[in-house]
Amino acid sequence: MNRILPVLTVVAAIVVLWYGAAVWLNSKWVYDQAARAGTEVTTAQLISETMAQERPVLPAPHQVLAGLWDGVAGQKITSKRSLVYHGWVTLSATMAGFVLGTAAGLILAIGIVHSRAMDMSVMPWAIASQTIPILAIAPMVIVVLASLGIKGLVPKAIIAAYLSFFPILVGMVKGLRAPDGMQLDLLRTYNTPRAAVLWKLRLPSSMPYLFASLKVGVAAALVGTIVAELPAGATAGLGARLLSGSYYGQTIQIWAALFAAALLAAALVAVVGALEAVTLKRMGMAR
Amino acid sequence: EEVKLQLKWVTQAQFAGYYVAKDKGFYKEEGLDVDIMPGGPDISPTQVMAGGGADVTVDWMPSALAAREKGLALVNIAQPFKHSGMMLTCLKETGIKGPEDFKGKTLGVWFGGNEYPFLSWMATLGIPTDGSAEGVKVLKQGFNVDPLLQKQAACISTMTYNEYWQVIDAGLTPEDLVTFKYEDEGVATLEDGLYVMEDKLKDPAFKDKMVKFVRASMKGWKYAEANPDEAAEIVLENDESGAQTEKHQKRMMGEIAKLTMGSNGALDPADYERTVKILLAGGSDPVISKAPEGAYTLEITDAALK
Amino acid sequence: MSWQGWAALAFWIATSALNATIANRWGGARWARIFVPVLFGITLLVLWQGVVTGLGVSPVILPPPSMIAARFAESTALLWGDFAQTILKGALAGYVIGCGAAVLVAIAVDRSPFLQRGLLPVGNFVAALPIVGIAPILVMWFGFDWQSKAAVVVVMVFFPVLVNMVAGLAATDALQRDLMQTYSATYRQSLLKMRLPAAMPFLFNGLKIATTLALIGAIVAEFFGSPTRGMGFRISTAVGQLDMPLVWSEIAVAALAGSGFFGMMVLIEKAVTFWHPSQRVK
Amino acid sequence: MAAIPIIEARGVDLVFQTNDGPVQALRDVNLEVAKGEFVSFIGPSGCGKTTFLRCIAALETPTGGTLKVRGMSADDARRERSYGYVFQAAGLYPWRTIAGNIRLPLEIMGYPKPDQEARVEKVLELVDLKGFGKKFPWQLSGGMQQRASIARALAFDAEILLMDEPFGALDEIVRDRLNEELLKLWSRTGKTIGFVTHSIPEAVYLSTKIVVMSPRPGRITDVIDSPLPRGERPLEIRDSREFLEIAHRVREGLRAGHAYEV
Amino acid sequence: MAAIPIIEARGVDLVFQTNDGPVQALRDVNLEVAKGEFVSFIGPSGCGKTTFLRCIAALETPTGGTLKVRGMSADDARRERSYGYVFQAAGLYPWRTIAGNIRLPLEIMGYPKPDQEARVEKVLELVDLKGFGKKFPWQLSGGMQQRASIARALAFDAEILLMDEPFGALDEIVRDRLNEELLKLWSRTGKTIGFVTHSIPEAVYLSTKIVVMSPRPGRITDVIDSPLPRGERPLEIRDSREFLEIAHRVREGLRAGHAYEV
Ligand SMILES: Nc1ncnc2c1ncn2[C@@H]1O[C@H](COP(=O)(O)OP(=O)(O)OP(=O)(O)O)[C@@H](O)[C@H]1O
Ligand SMILES: Nc1ncnc2c1ncn2[C@@H]1O[C@H](COP(=O)(O)OP(=O)(O)OP(=O)(O)O)[C@@H](O)[C@H]1O
Ligand SMILES: Cc1ncc(C[n+]2csc(CCO)c2C)c(N)n1
Ligand SMILES: [Mg+2]
Ligand SMILES: [Mg+2]
Repeated sequence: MNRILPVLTVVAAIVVLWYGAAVWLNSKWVYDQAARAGTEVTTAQLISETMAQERPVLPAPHQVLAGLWDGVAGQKITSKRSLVYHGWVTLSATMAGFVLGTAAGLILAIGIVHSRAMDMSVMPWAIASQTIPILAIAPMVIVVLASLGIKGLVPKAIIAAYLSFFPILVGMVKGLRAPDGMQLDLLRTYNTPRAAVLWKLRLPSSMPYLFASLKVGVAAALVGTIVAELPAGATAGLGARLLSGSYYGQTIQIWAALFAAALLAAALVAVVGALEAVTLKRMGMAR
Repeated sequence: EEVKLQLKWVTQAQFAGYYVAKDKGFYKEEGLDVDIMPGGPDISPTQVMAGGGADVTVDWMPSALAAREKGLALVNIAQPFKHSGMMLTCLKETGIKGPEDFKGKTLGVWFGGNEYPFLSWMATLGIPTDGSAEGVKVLKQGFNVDPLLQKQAACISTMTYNEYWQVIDAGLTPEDLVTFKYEDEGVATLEDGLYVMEDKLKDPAFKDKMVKFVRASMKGWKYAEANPDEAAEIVLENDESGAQTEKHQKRMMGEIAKLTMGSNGALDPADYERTVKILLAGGSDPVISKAPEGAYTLEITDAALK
Repeated sequence: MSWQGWAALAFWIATSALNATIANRWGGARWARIFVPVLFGITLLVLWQGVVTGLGVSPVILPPPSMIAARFAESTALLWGDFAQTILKGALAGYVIGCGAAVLVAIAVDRSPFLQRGLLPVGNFVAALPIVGIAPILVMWFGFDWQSKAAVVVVMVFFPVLVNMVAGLAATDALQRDLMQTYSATYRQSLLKMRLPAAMPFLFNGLKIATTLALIGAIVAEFFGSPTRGMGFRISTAVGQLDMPLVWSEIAVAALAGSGFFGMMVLIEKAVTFWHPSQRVK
Repeated sequence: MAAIPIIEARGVDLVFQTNDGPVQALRDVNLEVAKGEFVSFIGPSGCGKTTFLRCIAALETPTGGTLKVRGMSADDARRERSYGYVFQAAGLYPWRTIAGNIRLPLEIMGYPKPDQEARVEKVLELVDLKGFGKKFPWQLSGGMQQRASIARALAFDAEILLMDEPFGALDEIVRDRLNEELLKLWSRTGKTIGFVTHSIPEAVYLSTKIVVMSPRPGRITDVIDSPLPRGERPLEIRDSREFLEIAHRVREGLRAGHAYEV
Repeated sequence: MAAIPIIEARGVDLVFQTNDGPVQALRDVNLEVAKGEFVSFIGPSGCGKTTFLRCIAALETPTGGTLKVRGMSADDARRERSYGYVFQAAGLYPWRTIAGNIRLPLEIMGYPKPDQEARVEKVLELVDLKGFGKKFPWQLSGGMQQRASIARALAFDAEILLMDEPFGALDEIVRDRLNEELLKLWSRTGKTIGFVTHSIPEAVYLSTKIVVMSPRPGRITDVIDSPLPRGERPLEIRDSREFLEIAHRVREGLRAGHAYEV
């Protein structure tokens, strides 16, 4: 209860604001239509019409919910109109990409912390790599991989990994360098091999950084997957759903897909958060 | 035998002929196994061809000729679309009555290889597109028709078979709108044709495969023209995103049929010459700088239609 | 693969070895800090050039760096105009607003346990809305010009900065907090004098990640509608025109701008968090 | 000594819940401290001295009994900024210089700027750290850090000064000097001081009251009111008979506390 | 005492570069320590004791002079795992339990599992922390943490034991006990011990050699070879004339070091 109440309050506040915004943003269209038809609108008319448009500027919350509900529960989950189906397609690529990206980020961070040469040469280019607009090269990646016969989940996972490795890399380079002088000195007196320093000191003390990065990384992986789904020929996945919704101006469908994606992201972040709580507790660091 | 076909856009009735041919087994009858790859806003069919990702692609001629000039030797092997479906749709309330009223207005245009017809038209009209006072302000139009509905643009690009109806579905009536069809303005360029790489055509086996492919595809197109509702349903079944609606696709199929009507698949050299002329007319910055050579072949259709 | 390819590979091996030696022997020196990454970059470019020409890759797929450089040189005015539109207007404005908002929200969240429990999950949720989904919506709301790009950037940078800042504000140790307790410091005081300084290493994590996100966001948003200038606009139209050297020139501008932006944050971070062990250890 | 008690503990209990079962840190602690007293706490390691000091400063809440400070709850007293606290570990903020660390409470309590500078200078001198104001904590030796943390607590005027082994890392000579300074400060200001130490002579030399504690669960085994004169106490007093007697009594108390362990 | 020197410092200099200009922490330090000696370092706070100990353990590199340990460079000696080091602050890893912290060096040095457990148990008992193995560091009092860090250094067999004020936070009685235990361990194992302390009696009681240092720049002002018997020393020895004489000499040396300051 203690946890639900604040969330409910905030959600309620947002819903109220949202309805207000929906009336405000959608009213222009209602007035325009009335002007074209040469009629007047009353306030009651205005409100009821702004909430029931087929292509609203901002759909009302209940319209989005209805769209979500229809997509989730109104279809067989194997149907191409089911958000569960599209969500699953996206989720599987996201997870694959996240695992790949996390591994890459971790390995690079470990390398950078241990090798001066890597620190000096890789880091600037890792940064540069992230400034390449992904949407610009995603189609090329997809095209090149497709011509090599690689299709489906793998190209999407690669693009997801490309976006998610960077937050992990930046966070972990910091985290792995977080131990203070005395903690490092202690291990020096034992002449500890680097692997053991990593394992027994650097990794444990990087945990708060790791989890903050993982949360960002998993969200980034999802964005990557969705981006990759756009040029993947608008087939399946929440990204394809968003795109086709946009293409046909079906605002409600866009918002429903958007919410499905956000729910997915929130769930993934929550999973990482739960992992964090468990780990920190076991490490006696929970507060 | 396998054929990979790259579409120009997402799965929709615009490509009904190919889906029908696949679904009705016309390809199989020819011994072909066709893989139809949908496109999207970020897929450039020319690039897919350059990367060797497909054997044959559906593209518009302006973009194909421009690519050819850039060194990507695409060749038109068939032209199922006789007419152009492109138009500019304007809000009547902006006061636009004819092309002379465009000055100072904001116009929405598709880019990514689809801007050439528009640029050629403006060049013929002598209207600069740099946003200067006596010219028009050009916006890169996104996926949909919102800029018109939000009045962010006075006119937007639409296709007779697609975006125009989205404007209507949104609640505007034809009376609220003024439309300029490229055909009517005399600047129609050839749309959805089939293109392959020039060097591949030297291979007789490939040529033979394309003959079969074009024959089966045209059979599909003619079937779709005759049975528009069934064709629309076949398209719906093949739409993996599950986003298309039956109403919209059936209507689109009806409009598409008007554009394919009158084509047996063979390119009419007169249409080709007209397109080239329009593209060359682009004032200071024409789409292509000289008339291309070998940009089409009638061999395939000749063999296919025997 | 032809001789160019093998030559490039050989060059790669040689320079990697050279880099490793320099880094290990003169790693601390100023010239080495510049020389090593530059040499590494040159190596990558040579490798690229060699492989592309060696394997005969079509320039329509991947042009060689030499071709990109030539195109870059002849279109500097165009590139500058796009840079100003996308980065100076869209990305920068969005970055400042987005990061500022995230810091403020993080503080609000830290201040009130109620908000912490209410706003954080909802905030996570809102911020997790994928940009490709919101970009069209924001373009619809904020128009075609840079304002909508800035809005996309705001949404993009918000989450990483928020998460890091919240973690940072919680990063004080018990003794540090007890000290403030004994002074009966007001919330404001302990925020200003303890939580904020302690949060800085985390905050800069977020700010650094956000620099590259801001660029991506501003560029990507232009794919969904824009005036006829800007880096994203140029990239998408140039792809359609198969002008790949121009595409890569724009990408090079993005990479340069991004690295410069990131580097600036690193410098500021060094100045602000000099006391943190990660900055102190040589 | 029969003045109003400034600290008044009645049956204070404190139990920590740990992963490993509860730990009773304090049991039935009763103590009255009058305003202006100098109370030393002495007892074996882990007996609850720090915990009790933390309870007084409202950093820990007793799980049983009542604790009043200046006639109000410990937490209210904390809100009124009654405490200067020297922690067992230095706990300097790494992002502030030494002078900055000492200035911290002054900034928080809103001392005027020029006064701040003067006070920082004064206490830096008091603890022999003149010239180190611009250094950062990690550039100082352990003892210097501890002195900086003492300076920090002395820089402002708290009515009650709680010091947890402040001189543990200092050599005899500095320690003697700081002991004298502390006594001077105490008799000049009339503060009430709670002082944890492991040194019996230090406890006896400084205090008006010595509290001997015994471990697990921490309780008070002896409270000794010192007959030594208040105010100035020459260092030589440590050779007096009274002094040695009290020291003996404290040592016996301590030993008893250890008895069952060793 | 004329044995091969195990630690040999010749003209060791160390200058720290700070934001605030250079700090000369050590100047021209010369010292020879024979194998099996117990050397105490004593000197005012900030005089460079910690710094010198860190140089011996190759945690700091002298900016001048030469330093040899076991006939090789300090760093080579470190590579051969010659050192057990007790830091001035406990420095326990917060994510490991007390037992886990003590087990850390054993894991790193690859002691067999059952041996690890046995050693952890043994040293926990030695420092009176039996039953606290499963607690986390922050659940322990300051003195208990310090004892845990001593236990950590005693758990494995290093030839040279360097201890930086290990008993600073302990009460007299525990301290006496640990002093005795340390002496026993030392005479049983023949380790060489370097020991920083602020307590003159402790230094005299434990050492075969007492090094008195004076501050800024840190140098050695006196090296006293103790005439007290090696091996077992009863606590009562502290009342002997010899003991008091050495203690006096140390005190004088210390006072001299302070002179120019106070
Ligand atoms: N990392 C550092 N950077 C700059 N100066 C330092 C650093 N470490 C120590 N110093 C300086 O070196 C001098 C000696 O310090 P050291 O820690 O060796 O003293 P110490 O004898 O151990 O004192 P204490 O008994 O207080 O622990 C001090 O003046 C200190 O300020
Ligand atoms: N946060 C905590 N959680 C659990 N147990 C605790 C906690 N803090 C202290 N303890 C336990 O309470 C007891 C008393 O601790 P305290 O720190 O008060 O001892 P102390 O008398 O100050 O000892 P020292 O002289 O060693 O500093 C110890 O047994 C300790 O293990
Ligand atoms: C962003 C965007 N770019 C181009 C087109 C143009 N386009 C490609 S295929 C096709 C056929 C009509 O549906 C059209 C018009 C678009 N619609 N959206
Ligand atoms: Mg304590
Ligand atoms: Mg020291």
